[in-house]
Amino acid sequence: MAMLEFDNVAVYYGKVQALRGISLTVEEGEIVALLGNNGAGKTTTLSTASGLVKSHSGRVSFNGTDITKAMPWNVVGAGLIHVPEGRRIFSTMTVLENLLLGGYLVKDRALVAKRIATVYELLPLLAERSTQQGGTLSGGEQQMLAIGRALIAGPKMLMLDEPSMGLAPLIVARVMQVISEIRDQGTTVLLVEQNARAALKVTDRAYVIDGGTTTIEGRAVDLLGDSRIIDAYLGA
Amino acid sequence: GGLLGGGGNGGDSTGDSGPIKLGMVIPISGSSAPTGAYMKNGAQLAVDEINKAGGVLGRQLELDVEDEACDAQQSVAGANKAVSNGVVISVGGYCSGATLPEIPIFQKANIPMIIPAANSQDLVNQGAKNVFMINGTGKQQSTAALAFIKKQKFATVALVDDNTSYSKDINTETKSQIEADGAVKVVLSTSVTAGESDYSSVVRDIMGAKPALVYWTGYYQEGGLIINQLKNAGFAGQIMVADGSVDPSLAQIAGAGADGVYATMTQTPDTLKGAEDWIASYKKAFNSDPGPYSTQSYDAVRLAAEAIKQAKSTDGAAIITALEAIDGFQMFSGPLKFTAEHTLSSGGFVILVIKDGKFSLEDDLS
Amino acid sequence: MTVVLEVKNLQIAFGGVKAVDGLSFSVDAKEIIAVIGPNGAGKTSAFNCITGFYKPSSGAVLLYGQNITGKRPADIAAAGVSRTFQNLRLFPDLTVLDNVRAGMHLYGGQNWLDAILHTPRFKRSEAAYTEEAHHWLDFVGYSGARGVPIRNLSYGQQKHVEIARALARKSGLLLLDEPAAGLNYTEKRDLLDLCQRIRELGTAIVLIEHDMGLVMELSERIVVMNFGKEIADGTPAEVKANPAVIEAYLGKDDDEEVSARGDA
Amino acid sequence: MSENVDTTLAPRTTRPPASPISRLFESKQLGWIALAIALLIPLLIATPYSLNVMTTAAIFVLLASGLNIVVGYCGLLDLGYIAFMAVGAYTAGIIAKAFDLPLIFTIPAVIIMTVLAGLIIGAPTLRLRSDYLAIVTLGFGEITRITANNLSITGGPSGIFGIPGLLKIGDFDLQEPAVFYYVTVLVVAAFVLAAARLGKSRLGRAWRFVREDEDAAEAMGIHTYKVKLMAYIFGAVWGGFGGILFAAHLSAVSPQSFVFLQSALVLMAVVLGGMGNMRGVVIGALVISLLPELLRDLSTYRYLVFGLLLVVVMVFRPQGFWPARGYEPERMGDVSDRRLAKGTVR
Amino acid sequence: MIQLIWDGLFVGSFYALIALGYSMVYGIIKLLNFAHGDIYMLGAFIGFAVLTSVGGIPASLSIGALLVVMLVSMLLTGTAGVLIERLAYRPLRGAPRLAVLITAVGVSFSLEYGISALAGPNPRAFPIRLEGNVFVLLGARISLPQIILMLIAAMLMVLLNFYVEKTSTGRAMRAISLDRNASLLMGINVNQVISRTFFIGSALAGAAGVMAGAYYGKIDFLMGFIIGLKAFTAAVIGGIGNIKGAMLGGLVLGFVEAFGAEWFGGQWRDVFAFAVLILFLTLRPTGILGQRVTERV
Ligand SMILES: Nc1ncnc2c1ncn2[C@@H]1O[C@H](COP(=O)(O)OP(=O)(O)OP(=O)(O)O)[C@@H](O)[C@H]1O
Ligand SMILES: Nc1ncnc2c1ncn2[C@@H]1O[C@H](COP(=O)(O)OP(=O)(O)OP(=O)(O)O)[C@@H](O)[C@H]1O
Ligand SMILES: CC(C)C[C@H](N)C(=O)O
Ligand SMILES: [Mg+2]
Ligand SMILES: [Mg+2]
Repeated sequence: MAMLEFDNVAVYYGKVQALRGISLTVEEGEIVALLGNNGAGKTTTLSTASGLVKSHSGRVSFNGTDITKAMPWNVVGAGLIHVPEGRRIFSTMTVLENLLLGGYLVKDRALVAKRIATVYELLPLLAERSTQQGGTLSGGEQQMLAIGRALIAGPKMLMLDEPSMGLAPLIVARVMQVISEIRDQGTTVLLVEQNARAALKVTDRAYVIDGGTTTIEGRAVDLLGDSRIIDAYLGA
Repeated sequence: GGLLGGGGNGGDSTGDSGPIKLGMVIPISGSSAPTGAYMKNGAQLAVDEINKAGGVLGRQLELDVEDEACDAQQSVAGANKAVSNGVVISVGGYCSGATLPEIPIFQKANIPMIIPAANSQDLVNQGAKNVFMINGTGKQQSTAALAFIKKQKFATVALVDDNTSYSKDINTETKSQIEADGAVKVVLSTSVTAGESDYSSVVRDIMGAKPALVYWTGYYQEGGLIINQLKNAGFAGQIMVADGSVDPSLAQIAGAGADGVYATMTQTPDTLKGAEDWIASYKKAFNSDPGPYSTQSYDAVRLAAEAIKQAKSTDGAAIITALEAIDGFQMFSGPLKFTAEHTLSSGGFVILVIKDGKFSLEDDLS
Repeated sequence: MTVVLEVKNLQIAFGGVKAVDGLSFSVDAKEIIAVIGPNGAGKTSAFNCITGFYKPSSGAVLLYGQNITGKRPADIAAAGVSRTFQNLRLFPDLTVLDNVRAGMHLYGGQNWLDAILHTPRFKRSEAAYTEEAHHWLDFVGYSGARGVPIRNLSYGQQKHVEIARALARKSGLLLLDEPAAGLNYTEKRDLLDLCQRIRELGTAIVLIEHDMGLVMELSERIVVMNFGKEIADGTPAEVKANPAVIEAYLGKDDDEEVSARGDA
Repeated sequence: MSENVDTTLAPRTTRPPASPISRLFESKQLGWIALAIALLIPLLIATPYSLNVMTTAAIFVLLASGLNIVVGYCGLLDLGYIAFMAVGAYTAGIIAKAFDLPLIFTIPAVIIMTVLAGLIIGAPTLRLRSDYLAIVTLGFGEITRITANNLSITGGPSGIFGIPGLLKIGDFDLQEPAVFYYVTVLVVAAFVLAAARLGKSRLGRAWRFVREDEDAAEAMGIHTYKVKLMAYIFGAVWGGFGGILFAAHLSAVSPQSFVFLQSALVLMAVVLGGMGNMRGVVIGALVISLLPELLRDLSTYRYLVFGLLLVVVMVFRPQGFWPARGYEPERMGDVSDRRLAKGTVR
Repeated sequence: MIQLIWDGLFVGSFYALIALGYSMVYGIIKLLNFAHGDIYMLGAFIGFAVLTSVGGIPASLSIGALLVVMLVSMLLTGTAGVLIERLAYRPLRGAPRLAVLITAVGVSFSLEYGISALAGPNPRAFPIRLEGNVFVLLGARISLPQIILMLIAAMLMVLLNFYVEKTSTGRAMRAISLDRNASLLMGINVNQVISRTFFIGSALAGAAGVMAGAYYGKIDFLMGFIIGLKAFTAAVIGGIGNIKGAMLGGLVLGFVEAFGAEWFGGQWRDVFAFAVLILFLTLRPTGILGQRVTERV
């Protein structure tokens, strides 16, 4: 059974149709990438899964349950965590408070503390800054925090929206490495990336979204050699 | 009629058939709404009685009540509405500030005004021919207050108002009369803001000034609170209130300390001999006790009916002439004869005192 | 060569953090300079000091030799500095065209009385505003709807509008803060081309960017920052080979993250 | 906005392109049609009451259009707007009465005083953002009212009465209710048109830029202080003219007319009508001023019903009756909104 | 002088209690809830209704009875707050902020005139009245009821502060106020947290209403208006959205008013208070404790 499944999902913003029938699956333990031009509908796809955006038709299921109409907090409760585009750090709260909020639905405080410790190990920069206000972190620091915050929830599956945006090359490499490590520890990942080359290096499969529909699908190794992909997303 | 319908049925009551309409612009909403209700009932009682007895000039009376919320703009709309509805005489007016801008409107429409309650000196100062006031004026009230103060030999007085025109009017008038008289000293003259609960700052001022008498010239809502807070603070002097504070609730709000509080007031049904029947019929009609200005409103309607009867017409000018000619018409405040200024010849002010939570006559100042 | 911008020993600190700690560089007319460095190195803070959003604690910023240090943003903008923001700062409820018109505020051409009376002068200037707005949108290659509010645009579209707005300011110096973030390969190629066309307008560009392919191909000089300090300043080739830069920023495996490669 | 994010997740207003009907409504002629209706109404109903109510409503429209400059265009939440009307009304009333001048001659003085008031209220509020601004303006409103209540030049709590009319030449008296109504409507129409035109100018855009994002506006070379002050000054002058008409209409000015509630009502008109859109604001002002009159016959239940209606209307039309559309033609002279957000950049 | 300070402190604690609810609601949904003062009024009337329906209460029991009545009233006003949010404010999520503000004014009208229609426009004398020993401390007359009321107020405020600063719901409240969508992604049930905020804020106002009724002895349907404005002012002085700031702001406003009345006379008190407020805000544009948001550009 697929972990996350989209079945012909359509989404409108007012009268503007953003998704015109998205179908995709993510199997447990996979890293799957979503590629596509600006405005193709990648962010909308993730937001539909997490319940921020209501779909017009079609069906989204997570771990076999229908979450098409689920409220965002129930989606989080089910273990599907969305790291949004633009990081969305709580700006006047400290790094630690941001992390604690990531564990909002985790009732076991000791567990939260343990996870925070793990995140500090994984992303030591956050440990240094734990009492700094989130809003004053640099862009890259904020991205670390956003990922770290999502991990505190103990996700079964993580949806990351352009995590490498604005990051220094070394850090991009680090983030991609962190993503594989997260997967290795058992978390499934759906990754939206513009940095296709970096993304395809760590992913198993990828979909290309164009104009609100899924157009190309394939294994990452194959896509790296696919001329359509090379022309549009990788460069020769 | 509503906003648009106003014109349709208006005007015809000035003719010779159909009911005669009396306009009454009073506060139905806002913080003075309670008094508005008393006034409306008092007027309605008179209308019903007169109608039962056959009406006036063979026609029935009809009361047209319009809300003014104690606000100039709303009272202007209300007055205009009354005019459009074809009233021949106005029997409303509680808040002086709201009543003042009504004057030109009624004047232009040739409609006389019998003002039952509003009594700021400014109303008199307008010198409008169509305005008749059947409540004592601020000046008359101040005179009564001073007379009582001297009679009781209060050496020092504190004057407190609530910063509204009516209240400040009495404060300044009393102050200047006292100062002109010279026998008594004003140790404090100050204002509070109406509508609050805590009046500790004025209480502090009073305690500091140590007057023999505090004269509160505002309304009963705040009056009750100030009396209570003064007593709690251990104020040992006497307290007197003006007519805006004469309401059964004053004593309830003031609590235990209310007994012995004086008031300058025109006669009320409670203090008048022979008013028991009137009170009973009021109770029967409205299932509640009469309140401030129920009597004056009742009298305003009766007076209006009388004037129309004398004038034998609903024409404004004729009614004004009839009102000016009236002599000895019996009202709660005594027999009526207007002065040249269209005010009561004597304000008819008396001193009441609270005993067991009720106002009773203390001194008729005669 | 005229010197457009000169930054001398710029410093600013937040609490204990020295965000910018003695930065100096200069920009000549028509030059494209890149500022790179790890996240948190102080690049954006430096931009903010130059444009007046932060008041530097010491140091000087000279524009065409004139000292603009510590002036308010509007005055610095008027003096001839234009910028974009790392996190988009468009006017979300206003239309694409209005957003670009914002860049033309200093053109003037009408006053409030003209507006109330709808004088011919007013009508002329309004028409000119609109025409210019379309011009700059065409210039950046924006092909989306133009009469719709910015909110309805995707991130990438918004980035283009922001650049168009900055260009409409027609200033001699353009500061771009991570213009390529969030763009894919093709889009980055377009951006590269756009920057070159901007230079041809006679505008000098300073850009902060993490995409090394773009930086190496585009810039004449690169300033590298780390912990607020300048650790290198030189041609792309020099910087690429600088061990300190490799250590702090690039990493050894340098082609890894480059999506727009120099040879493309 | 300090959010460190793009706007993709934020709730967005997605309004469809104009339908034929709304296109008709947005046509240039609409204003003239409305003006014609306003001028024709007295021929149908001309009771003193309806004239009075309509005149009051027209003055209210003027106030709302002035506040719309401050709140709708520039985004400065002003909870004490009625103070400007108070300044205008008192200035006009005091001068007219003292020199027994027709009110029309007080206009220069009113302009001077309201511009000053705009500066005085504007200056300290410039550094403040949103709700701090709200309380400061509320404070100014109350200070103005209480001061008028306590000074003798303003007539204390009773205010000023018997103010001369606008103008009287021989037998021709502008104060005649029907005439005064026409004068008011024409004056108000001129001001509304001027405000609407300002909104579509360079200054009007600058106001909106400041409303949306002050930092970005500064980066465009816009002096946010100056632009905000301009909004206050225009708003103040509009309010001041409202004050003159008010004084002429009631022939009286007293502090009760300038309580906080009045400011709240004007704000309500702006929001209910649709912030930033002059046409909507006119409708909002008509609704807010006429509704309580229409409900007059409910007496005690009047404000209960008014309150409930407000809630219901806002719940069903949160953007107001007629919000600023936020769309414009794609190309010059192009009436349709071609190519809605479909196109992607590449 | 001491009397002055004491009086200011006492009034200030009423302001503070109401300002708290104002600030909480503001903090979370950025709404200037103009109906908040009317909740205070509602609380007083609920207390009144409960007391009159129970019938006479022996004076000796008055403190105990008051506490019970207060709890009932808190429960009911809290529920009323939740209902109002559900019906009038929630449908406007995502609408322009001012739209909600206008709705709040509509709610305020409805509450005021709804109560006026139900209970009549007349002011009512509160059935129990706190009267107690007065003692003189450093020259100031202080009464037992005042002390009791201030203790209750202080206790409520301390509890609330703990709740907001230390519990995860409190953290969620702050998170929602910063970024509602991001809060959703943390798994925060935003509707529920907002409901709770309204419940708590309204319950505090309800408590204040009962306390005011019992202490001052008079209630009426417009009693919430002025104090609502005062609470708003207090909340802003303190730094709107900031819980501790609201408390502090209430006390400061109480003092400023007391001194204003003392120095300039009652009629100039509010002018003085607002002038101080304006001056203060020009110097410190975000209130006493309001965060100086260093906006990152
Ligand atoms: N709230 C909204 N209102 C109206 N239109 C929207 C909204 N959000 C997105 N859109 C439109 O929907 C389409 C898909 O947008 P989305 O943000 O999902 O794209 P994306 O693939 O994430 O793009 P990017 O790479 O630029 O982030 C775009 O055309 C955009 O203009
Ligand atoms: N307003 C502020 N208050 C406190 N600290 C700040 C502020 N602005 C920046 N900083 C700190 O200054 C340092 C430099 O930040 P800056 O945004 O300039 O980095 P950057 O080089 O642009 O990084 P990135 O590439 O990630 O955008 C960071 O550590 C950041 O946390
Ligand atoms: C007590 C009342 C007769 C006074 C009235 N409210 C007035 O303003 O004149
Ligand atoms: Mg996206
Ligand atoms: Mg940066």
